[in-house]
Amino acid sequence: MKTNENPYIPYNATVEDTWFETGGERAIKTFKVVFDDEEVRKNWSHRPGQCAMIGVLGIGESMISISCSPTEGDFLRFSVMRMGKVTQALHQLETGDKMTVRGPYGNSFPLEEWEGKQILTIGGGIGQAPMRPIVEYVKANYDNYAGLTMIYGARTSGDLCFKNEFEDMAKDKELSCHLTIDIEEEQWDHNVGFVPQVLLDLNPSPENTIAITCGPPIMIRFVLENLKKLGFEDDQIYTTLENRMKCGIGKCGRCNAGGMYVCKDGPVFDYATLKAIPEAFA
Amino acid sequence: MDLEKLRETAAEVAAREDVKYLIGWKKGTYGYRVAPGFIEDADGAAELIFSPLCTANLATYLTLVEKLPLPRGEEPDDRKTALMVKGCDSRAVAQLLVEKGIDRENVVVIGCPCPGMVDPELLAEKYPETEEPAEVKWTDDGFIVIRDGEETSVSRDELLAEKCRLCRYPNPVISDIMLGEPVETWEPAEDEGVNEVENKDVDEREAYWEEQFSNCVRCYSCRNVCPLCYCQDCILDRLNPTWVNRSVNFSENTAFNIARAFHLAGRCIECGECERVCPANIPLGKLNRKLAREVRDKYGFEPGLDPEAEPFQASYKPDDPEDFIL
Amino acid sequence: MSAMLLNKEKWPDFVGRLTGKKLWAPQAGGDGMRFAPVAEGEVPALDYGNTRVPPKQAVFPQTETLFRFQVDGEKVEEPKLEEEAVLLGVRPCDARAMVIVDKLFSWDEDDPYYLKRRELVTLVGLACTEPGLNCFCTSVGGGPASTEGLDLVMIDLGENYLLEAITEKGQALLAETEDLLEEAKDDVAEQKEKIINESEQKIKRSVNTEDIPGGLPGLWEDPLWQRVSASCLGCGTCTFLCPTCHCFDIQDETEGFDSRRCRSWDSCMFAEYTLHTSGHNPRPSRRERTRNRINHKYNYYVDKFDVIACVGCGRCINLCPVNIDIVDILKQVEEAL
Amino acid sequence: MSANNYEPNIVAFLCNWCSYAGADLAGTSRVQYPSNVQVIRVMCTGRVNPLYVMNALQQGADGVLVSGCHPGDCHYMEGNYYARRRLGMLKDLMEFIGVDPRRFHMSWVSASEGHKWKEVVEKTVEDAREAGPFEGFRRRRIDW
Repeated sequence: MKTNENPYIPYNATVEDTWFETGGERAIKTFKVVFDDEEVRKNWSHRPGQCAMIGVLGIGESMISISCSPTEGDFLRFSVMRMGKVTQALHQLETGDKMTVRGPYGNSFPLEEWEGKQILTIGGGIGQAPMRPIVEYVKANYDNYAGLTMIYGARTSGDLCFKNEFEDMAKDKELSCHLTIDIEEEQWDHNVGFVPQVLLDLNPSPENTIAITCGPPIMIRFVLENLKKLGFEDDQIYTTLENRMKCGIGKCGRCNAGGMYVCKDGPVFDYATLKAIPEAFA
Repeated sequence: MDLEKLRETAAEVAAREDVKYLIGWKKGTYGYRVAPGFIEDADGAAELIFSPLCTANLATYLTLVEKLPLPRGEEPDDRKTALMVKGCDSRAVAQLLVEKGIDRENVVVIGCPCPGMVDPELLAEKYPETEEPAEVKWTDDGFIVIRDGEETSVSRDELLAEKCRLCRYPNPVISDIMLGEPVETWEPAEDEGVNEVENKDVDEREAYWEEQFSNCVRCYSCRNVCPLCYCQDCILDRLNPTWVNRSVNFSENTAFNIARAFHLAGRCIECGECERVCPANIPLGKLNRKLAREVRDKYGFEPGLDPEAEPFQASYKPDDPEDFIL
Repeated sequence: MSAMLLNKEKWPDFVGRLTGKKLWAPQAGGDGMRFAPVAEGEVPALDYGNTRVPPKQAVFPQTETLFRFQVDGEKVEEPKLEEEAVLLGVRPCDARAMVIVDKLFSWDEDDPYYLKRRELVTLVGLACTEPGLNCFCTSVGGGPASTEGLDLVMIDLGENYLLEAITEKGQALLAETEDLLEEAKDDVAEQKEKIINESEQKIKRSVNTEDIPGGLPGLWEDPLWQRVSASCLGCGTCTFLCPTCHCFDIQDETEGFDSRRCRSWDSCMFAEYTLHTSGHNPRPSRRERTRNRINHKYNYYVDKFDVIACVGCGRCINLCPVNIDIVDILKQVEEAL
Repeated sequence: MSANNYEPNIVAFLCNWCSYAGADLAGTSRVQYPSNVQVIRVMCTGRVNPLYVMNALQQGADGVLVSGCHPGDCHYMEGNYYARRRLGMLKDLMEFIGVDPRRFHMSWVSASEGHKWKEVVEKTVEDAREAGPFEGFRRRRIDW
């Protein structure tokens, strides 16, 4: 298309591969996307935690987390839940179809700052999407981190995303992976129970650890409560916010939580900052 | 009307255990302005007024209440809402009852017989608004405008609002408490505004409305102020499917205005609020009154009179006119 | 050549000189005064209070096409913005508003559409000699003869307009019309000051805004928000008519094979504005939305750009259907501090 | 397009049980009628939201026709009675805002009335042709 002189004009990209993570009315579909333009592909760089505006021309755009780490290769991954007009249109895309991408937007997880520390990710449902790039990034740089723990839960085993990766994860000796579902199921040999409870049972030491959480608001609330119980300090806890967005560049006005624009000052916030924003948990 | 009596009654109602608050009119922040007042206790009732400036139809607040999810363990507040109504406003309440938009048990209707309101724009044009509070009062045959300590008598015809000239029901059609004696009804004037447009030919009408609708800024105040526009999920907000595009141009503005007017066909109680609040001064009332006139003349139906009636668009008569059918 | 006099009789000639540029001026319409493009050969009169809709639409149109495209994405066409425009008779508050909004549109990432239009526009201001009933510009850092944002300011001296160039664009305009102007005499400065002083005296409404930006965060849960928003209808009048409100919505519109992505003004007072697809709304009621509107203008904007995003034009007060009065709200905020 | 070779674009909403079958009958009986009609089948005229008519005009129709069962014959007992009320109101409103009344018609055509269908279509097309291309509030390509 063209280079990014005009921030409102998206890049064209092609769906290289796509598959369903979950089924049902609110299905989640993952897209592996490659830019059409060689130059864009070369110049594009994103960091774990950032988002991009993806869309279908003629329908519209939505802000979606980039669910892959730049360490994985020259492509982007998005996991999209079928909710509204744009996501419905995205779900109709198949391999080889075109979509548009602009971004990357927002700040990112300060992964360099966290070097030498234990990383603990706590995800729920589609909230695992922004956690996945952290996991992948740390996996690619195990030497720089003291360890990696992942807690991930969903309502049922069918609602878990990225299932095809669990097997490899289980083999990974350096990754401690804890999966959970809300209600007991047959042939499920992982945890059963809500994510905050699993966290409490796991009882990770707060020492030299960074905890990152994302998921439904109610889960985040109890996870934060339990992290405090475990002795985590405010600056050891990170989360990502989301709000309705249109422009992605801090102009259209709607994504503010208090005085912060989620698209520019977020989506990644540490708990200390978040506590000062009155609207953050609204 | 006796203001003392009004305040006394309002204080009694507002103090009732089963009443959440009372909605009435109070003096605004400057000039002629009158603002809706939400009175929660007997003391607050002293603020209330009823004057020819109380044009606002407060029935809109009955359906404007936001039902938010309650914090765990909290009971919903299902106490009643008390509401002061003029004749036209009471028809909105009746129509809401017809549509089951509200529960009769949940409202206390305080009826105020209405001798007719002044037109705020006409008033401000003739007697410019001041920063200091100003007032208008009824006299036997007109109004007194009180501003800057000066009193001016004005004849009724000079300032009477258009909707009041056309009014058929100045006395509340339903009420639990009636304040004062019913006023004598007057012969409704001929609706010149609608006639004028009707008498144009098709092309002139198109040009007329094109000019009007092009001014629309789509602030949706006409929709929001309307006591009978209370859909939780308005078709105009819908994106999937998109009925009316968000872009503001003549085509979409017309679509919006057709949809709004049509959704009020056989429901509009002609309180004139849409026209009053429009920042672009679009004569929206003409659209509604035109439809109301057709409904009255062709189908013999008037909305908002009988709470037990069938809604116009959800009923039919086998002998409805069908002269337009090929 | 900074202060010049233009005889009012020569006003039509002055307007006639501004050919080749799109002219905007306040004009009477069905909806009261509004800024609209001037038809060829027409001479706008300048004796008006203020327009209902602010002139922001000249630089930030209510609906603006971002680009046109074919649905396959192969052909994307951007608008070519190159027509120069002159806005005549802009009130100082509205010009100041543009300066305030500039800060946002050039913050971090530039907004090419807005900034391009700003670059192409020349603002010819008219100082207020008869401020409106609800003007309170002096309370928020402006004034009836503020020149901030203007390229050229005109002051009504009775028989003449006093023209003062503020920027190079204004200078150029004066140079183009030099033969119509007279050099101002020395006593003009005195006359001007007197007029401005008188005008300032006529502004009746005021509020002390000094402590408001710092105080608002502490009033987050104050009952005052419930009180002032109880009667709000949730319409967009206050925001659409506000010269500093700049929020927008982006939508794709397809008509046959013709598609475009466009942005239209949006209002923080609409429920739909922040509504998530899931049905969750972070600002679920009019109380939060009113609070956000005031906070955005008097708190968030001050934090980010060090200026109050309200110019005291009084439009939202004049036209609010239910008498929600921002001066009154600010006074209540003051009291609650 | 010159006035001579202007062919109006008609959108017709036909009820599944009567008018659609009637149009079908016209076809199978080789009744010739103008080809300007784009038929949209709905289950009942009562299902025709008046906004469909508005939307059709917005999107480039020059005329709209709604056709259903005769009163009393509705497959759903009373759908066409509701439609008659609503669309009658709509016709009044459209006329009032300056849409030529010749652009919108409603008719009752039963499954056996292939010939009536032809007449209705001819009348609708003729009227729309007389009224000329609809410019009114049709969506237009915006010049930036």
